[in-house]
Amino acid sequence: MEATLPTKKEHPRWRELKFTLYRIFRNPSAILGFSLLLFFLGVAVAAPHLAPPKFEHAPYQMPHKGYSPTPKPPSAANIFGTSSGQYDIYYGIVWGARTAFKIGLFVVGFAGIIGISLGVIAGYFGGWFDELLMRFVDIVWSIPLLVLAMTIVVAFGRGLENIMLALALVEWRWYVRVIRSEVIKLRGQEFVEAAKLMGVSDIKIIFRHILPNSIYPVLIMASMDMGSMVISASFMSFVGLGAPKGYADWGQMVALARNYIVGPPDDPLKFWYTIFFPGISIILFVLAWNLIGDALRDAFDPKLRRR
Amino acid sequence: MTAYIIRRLLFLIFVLFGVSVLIFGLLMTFSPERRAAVYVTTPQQAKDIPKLVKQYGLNDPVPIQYARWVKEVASGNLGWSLVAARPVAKAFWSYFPTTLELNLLASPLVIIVGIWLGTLAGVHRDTWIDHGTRIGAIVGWSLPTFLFALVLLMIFYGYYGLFPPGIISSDTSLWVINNPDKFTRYTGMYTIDGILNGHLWVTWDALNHLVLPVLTQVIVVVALLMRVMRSGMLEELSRDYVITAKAKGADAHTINIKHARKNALIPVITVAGQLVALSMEGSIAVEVVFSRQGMGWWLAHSATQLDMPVLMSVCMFIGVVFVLSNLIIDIMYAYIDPRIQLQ
Amino acid sequence: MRKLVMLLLAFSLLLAACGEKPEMKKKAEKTPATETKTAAQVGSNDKFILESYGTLRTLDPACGYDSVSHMRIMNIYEPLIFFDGSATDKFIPVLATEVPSLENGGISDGGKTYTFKIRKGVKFHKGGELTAEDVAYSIKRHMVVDQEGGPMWMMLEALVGVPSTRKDGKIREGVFEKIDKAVEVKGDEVVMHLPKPFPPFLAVLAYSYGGIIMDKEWCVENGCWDGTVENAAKYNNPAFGSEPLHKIENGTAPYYMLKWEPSVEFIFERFDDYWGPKPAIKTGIVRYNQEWSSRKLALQNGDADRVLVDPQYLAEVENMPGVTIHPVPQLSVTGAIFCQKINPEANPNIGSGKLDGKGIPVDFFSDIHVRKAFLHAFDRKTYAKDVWNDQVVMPTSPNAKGLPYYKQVPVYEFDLEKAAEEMKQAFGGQIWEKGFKMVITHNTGNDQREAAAHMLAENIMSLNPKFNIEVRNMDWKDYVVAYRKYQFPMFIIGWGADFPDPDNFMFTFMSSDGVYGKFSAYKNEEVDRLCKEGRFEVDPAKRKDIYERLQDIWYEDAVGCMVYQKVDHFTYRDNVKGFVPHPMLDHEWESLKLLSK
Amino acid sequence: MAKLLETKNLVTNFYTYEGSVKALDNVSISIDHGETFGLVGESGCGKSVTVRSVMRIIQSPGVIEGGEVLYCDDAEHPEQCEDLLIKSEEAMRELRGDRISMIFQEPNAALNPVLTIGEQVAESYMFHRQRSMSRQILADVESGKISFGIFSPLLKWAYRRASENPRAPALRLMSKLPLLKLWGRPMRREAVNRSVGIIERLGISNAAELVTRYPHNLSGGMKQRIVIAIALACNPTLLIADEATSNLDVTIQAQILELLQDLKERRAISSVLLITHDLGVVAETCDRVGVMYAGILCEVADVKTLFNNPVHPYTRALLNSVPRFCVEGELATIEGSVPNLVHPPAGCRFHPRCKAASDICKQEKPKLVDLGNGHSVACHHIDEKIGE
Repeated sequence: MEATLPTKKEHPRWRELKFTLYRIFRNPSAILGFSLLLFFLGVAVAAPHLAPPKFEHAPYQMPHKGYSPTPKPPSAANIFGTSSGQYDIYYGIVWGARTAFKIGLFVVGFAGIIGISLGVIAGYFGGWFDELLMRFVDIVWSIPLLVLAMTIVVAFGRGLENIMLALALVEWRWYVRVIRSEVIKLRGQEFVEAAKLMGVSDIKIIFRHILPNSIYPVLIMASMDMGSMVISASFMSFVGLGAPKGYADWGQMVALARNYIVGPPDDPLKFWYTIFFPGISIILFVLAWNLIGDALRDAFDPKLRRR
Repeated sequence: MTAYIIRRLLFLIFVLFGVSVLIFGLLMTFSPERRAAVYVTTPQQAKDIPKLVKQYGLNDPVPIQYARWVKEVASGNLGWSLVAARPVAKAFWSYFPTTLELNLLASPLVIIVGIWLGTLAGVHRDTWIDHGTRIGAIVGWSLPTFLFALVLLMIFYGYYGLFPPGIISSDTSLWVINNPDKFTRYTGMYTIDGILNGHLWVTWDALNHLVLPVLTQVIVVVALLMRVMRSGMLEELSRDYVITAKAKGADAHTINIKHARKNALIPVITVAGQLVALSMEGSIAVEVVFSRQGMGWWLAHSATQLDMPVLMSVCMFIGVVFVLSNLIIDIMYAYIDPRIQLQ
Repeated sequence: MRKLVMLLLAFSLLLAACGEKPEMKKKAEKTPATETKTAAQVGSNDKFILESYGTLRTLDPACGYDSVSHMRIMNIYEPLIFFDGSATDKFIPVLATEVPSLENGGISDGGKTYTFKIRKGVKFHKGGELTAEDVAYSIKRHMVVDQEGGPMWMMLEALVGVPSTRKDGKIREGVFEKIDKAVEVKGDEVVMHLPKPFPPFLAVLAYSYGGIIMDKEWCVENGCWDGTVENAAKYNNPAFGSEPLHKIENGTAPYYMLKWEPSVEFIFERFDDYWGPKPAIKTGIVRYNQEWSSRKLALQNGDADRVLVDPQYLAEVENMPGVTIHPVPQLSVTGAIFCQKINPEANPNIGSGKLDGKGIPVDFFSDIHVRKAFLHAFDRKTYAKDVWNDQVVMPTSPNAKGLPYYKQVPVYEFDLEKAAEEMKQAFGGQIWEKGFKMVITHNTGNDQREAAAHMLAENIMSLNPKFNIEVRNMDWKDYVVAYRKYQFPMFIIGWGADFPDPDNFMFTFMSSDGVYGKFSAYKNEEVDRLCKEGRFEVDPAKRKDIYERLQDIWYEDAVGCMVYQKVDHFTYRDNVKGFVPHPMLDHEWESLKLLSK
Repeated sequence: MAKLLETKNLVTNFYTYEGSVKALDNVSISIDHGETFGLVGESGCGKSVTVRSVMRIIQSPGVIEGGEVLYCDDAEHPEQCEDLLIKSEEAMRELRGDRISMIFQEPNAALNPVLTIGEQVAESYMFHRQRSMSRQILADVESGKISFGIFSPLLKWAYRRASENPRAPALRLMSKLPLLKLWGRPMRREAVNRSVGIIERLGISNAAELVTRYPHNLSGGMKQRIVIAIALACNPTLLIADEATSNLDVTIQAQILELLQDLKERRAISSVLLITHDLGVVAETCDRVGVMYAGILCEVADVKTLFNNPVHPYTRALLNSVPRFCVEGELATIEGSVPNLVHPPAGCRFHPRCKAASDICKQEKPKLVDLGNGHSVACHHIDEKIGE
């Protein structure tokens, strides 16, 4: 008890962080989320050792023996079985973990950086830039994420890279809105006004006062997005805009397995492995991020935290 | 109030203009030949591509093409839909009722279930009800819609032969066509038309096809509502007026329902726009999996055929629906929260 | 609520896993609809349901140029003659009373005049009786319309001698007069004059691509060409979708269109005033269903009498009880064609564009050793076995099996050592030394072409670690544009017969004027000459020599790698009888009047 | 005088992340019938927690750990006291707002923003006065003042039942059924009428119009009156005013205090428990005063004794920190700050700030010692102080 007690020497922000971490890890769902995440992270990092690629220059290309469209059940050679086209599902799952992180990190990173920088500038300085940006956001806002992203993918061409790009090009609007409203709330507060009166430069105010206090909702959103973007990408694959067959992407693997969801009449679950392994990977991956996001929300929400 | 609505409608025009420019810009990333190829379906036809470019003026400067497009749209010609094999405007009227039907059935369920479960979880904070609903919401949130829909289809239709996909059984559909005097398609929605025409078995048949789509749609959308409702309830239950009510001698039911829930509904309304967007997105997957020919289905298939005119029109249409629904949400907001005045 | 759902899910999964599959009843028997309905439910023995995913483009016989439109049009309208059973060169009369031939004098003037006797007592769906005038009008009207991207080039080529009514976007001088004069009414007969003999003419007429007969008055009433030469230009090349007969019909066939809800369903209903025998099926429904799982379930549950099965799913229905499968080899071949002069401009497919190991030179495939190496790397046996389950014809040249003058030419057998040998000789050994990098692109969604691309790429890469081939995919519409810009080092593409004649294939694939010949930049004077001669040669013996020589050249020059000749599998419920296979009619095809249950 | 309310060794803790906050440590106070009792202390010393514990409206994570809250409604029979802490929640509900009611310090937060004033005030009647309202409606119907037309028999029957037992199962069922649930309408109307009455009694002229408004339309003083109206609606025996006037202008403050005094004189309420940190208010209105510090009760005395002869060092310090007109010189402050109640100081909780603290203060908790005349003090050094 004594150890967790805040003492006066600690920096308040550090103390705050400790408290937050305590809150997060008091939550069993967060622990579950982080362990799942660590697992996937481990798989992604160790991918070249877990499943050595056949061609060095194309590691995401799943190896296959033969071309038969009928999936084969798990065996010693293919422990998760093979999908249509005889692609090794195990290989796809392992390298797909990298793809999933790639999708999440790229989309969230890109959207986050654009959204945060534009949102902070617009919210802090206001004026014509704010007006212009927000009208543009209004326009983009009037089309749901998937619809707009689909349109962009269609325009740029199919493929995972374009899906990622499209999602990022749509998702930034969230970050702008959230951070801008936080910044506007903070802008009017005494400590910012005081800093301004003391002649602190705008940049310094933004980095010292505004960002640290407005970043939490963004963090929560980012962690949720890490998962939901993988779902969105898999949805695009499902619609038929995704990576080519044989690319190690869970979403595409599920989407392509949909034709094998029902087996022959005498054995309806014959091809269970084609949908089960990639499906469960997506669900667990997204679940991990959502559990973390949920725990973060509980921990950061100023209205709920002190109780 | 009127002034507010008029302003919002003006805003709608602005948004439509913006969306059209945006989408048109995207369309122009295609080469003229590529856009002409939209009219081509067999290898044999490919040789006519350069002629098609000329015929449809696809090589003209972009502003001219845009102006031409606006002129066409103003005269009601939204382009040609390959998937629907008819003009976009006409196709719209045959697809829209299907989506509307789905959401007309799903939305009340979403609202009732979401608010009910969210309230329940908020009231019984940290009990098994709360944990159960929360975990349920997170898991529901983590499920790809199409996967869930496919599994439902596999189980119910694949194994039990229940709840077939599609909009209506072919027998019923055939009967409807053969008896135009007995069955008028007033709304284009079989459930409602069945009631209007007094043929309840048509409604029953249509509902039979709607069970799984509605179930999927509800589960996809309800998670968000539930979560917002729960945190709203938690927040409201910690407010002073709750203690006031308690000190008045109010029972738990009155406090939860009359006092806290009404206040907790306010943040729910702020995410209502998001719910509408979610429903639209959900409709895409649901309609594709259950082969219901609605807006979402149309959109998805147009996307795979890279049919830009349709994507453009659908985006514009969705923009209209979205802005209008936000307007309605704002009005509802003002109704629920007396502190808000629309100006 | 959620708990309940989860519980239900878990429960049903459990049940399913235990294999306690409840008895599956036909849905039609369960709906309360059956109790109430009487009109449509006279027993479903006269109803036929087909589930497929082809999109119907148009019902206008002058504009439809795809197999889906063809199927709908051919069940509603009738041509003068039609193929006799499965034959491609024998015909039966339909709206004509006999098939013109040299023997009966129907073909005269050295193959330049065709005379058709028109059947009497034929009624159109919307009233009116067939006359010779209707026939002549119909043939001319289709040519007058000649929509861009439409099928009318065949009829124009045969009857007018030019492939289009337009040149450079403008109408050809006097073309409508020529059209008008080409078809003539003589009492009960219609006479067609050809500028040159056109051997496949009867086959063209038997198809819906120009041979469909309509009611003149009805057409004019509905905004079609009024029959005058002066006004013809107004009706030429209508914009996409604004063709007047786009969604209405008035044919003579035993079925009329009851309903067309695009991408939902198309319903045929029996026409009671049909001139011929009354068909067994009263109602034919084509339901649109893109999800294979769902189509399969429909077939399995008996909710559909026939579903469209893509080759990769064939294994799943092969052992399904109550299902009959008819394999039908098609006059349709797919090949990987080498482009001998690639367009280097902003081309991502050839790397650096130089012979430096980081790309390929633009004339990479002009070296026959490279072409032969690729041909040696294609494992035809494995391909047929794995991809097609051996349910395929492996063609040796573009002249598909089943076409006249078919000849089995030798092939470059699968041998990686020989392939390596060839590669070592290519470009004076430089290729082998420096290696190369390129992209093979196939069109999205075609699993068979995708497999071929991967097979070629992986086998070539296994020759030498310096060889690097990436496989990409591209949407069909982009693909069409890109190969026409000489962007692909190699394109994998198919060709289906417009008419059953080697000309349609050998010209397309090999002539420098043919679609694929042109865009592969392959030029061989002898080939061009032979192609031209073969088209108009009337003497079968001479034609045989010409086309056999062409097939030999295909092997000698290693022009391209033939991948497969399509075999479509028509998959019916057992109780459906009467299907007649035809190599010109692919799996979108169905002739309702022949079926019974 | 007879006791109305007595707390005995009340202990309330809050369980938070940093540990359990010992908010109340054996607090014992008593209030007589007809008395105005003041509870003073710095903010955070446990005044509000005390009264909320009394009413059992402590919110989580707060828990009442022990002690007794004796409530003696009948002044004639002081032996018939009941312990509120062991009563059922339902019985407590009956009591709250009816016998004991409370005025809250923050009128902005205390009113529900989405309900009209009328609805909020009327709730008190709906909870506690259904019988009498039913009787009145029946009487009005009999005398012909109101009429229900053809529904008269049904409604009359309903109100007759309601006047006997407003929670009768039949009525509860009726309230759940569509259309039939409208039977409660006249009652609600009556409740709103009564609300108008009580608001008018508080000296607001346009009460009839006011009840249709929402809280955000009202000024702070007005809202505070509404909060008071809610508390007074059922003429409670004990009115707890939790910093009822702290956030208001001085003039409005005076008005409201006058109002309370007036109500007491008119016997609308019997006793008042006034919580405040304003000693001036205490001096003016209270009969007896309790001083709290960090969750303990330091000193209780009648108002004169406390002001003239404070014994506890904290009380003295508190009194010294109040500006007075007649005394010149600097204001005295209390050194140090309020202790962290997760780890309250051992012994006397005031000892770290007490100038007179000795070793015993650091080790042993002082007990509340009665000095006579109802003056009790919790300090180890009483003897030294009394003389001063």
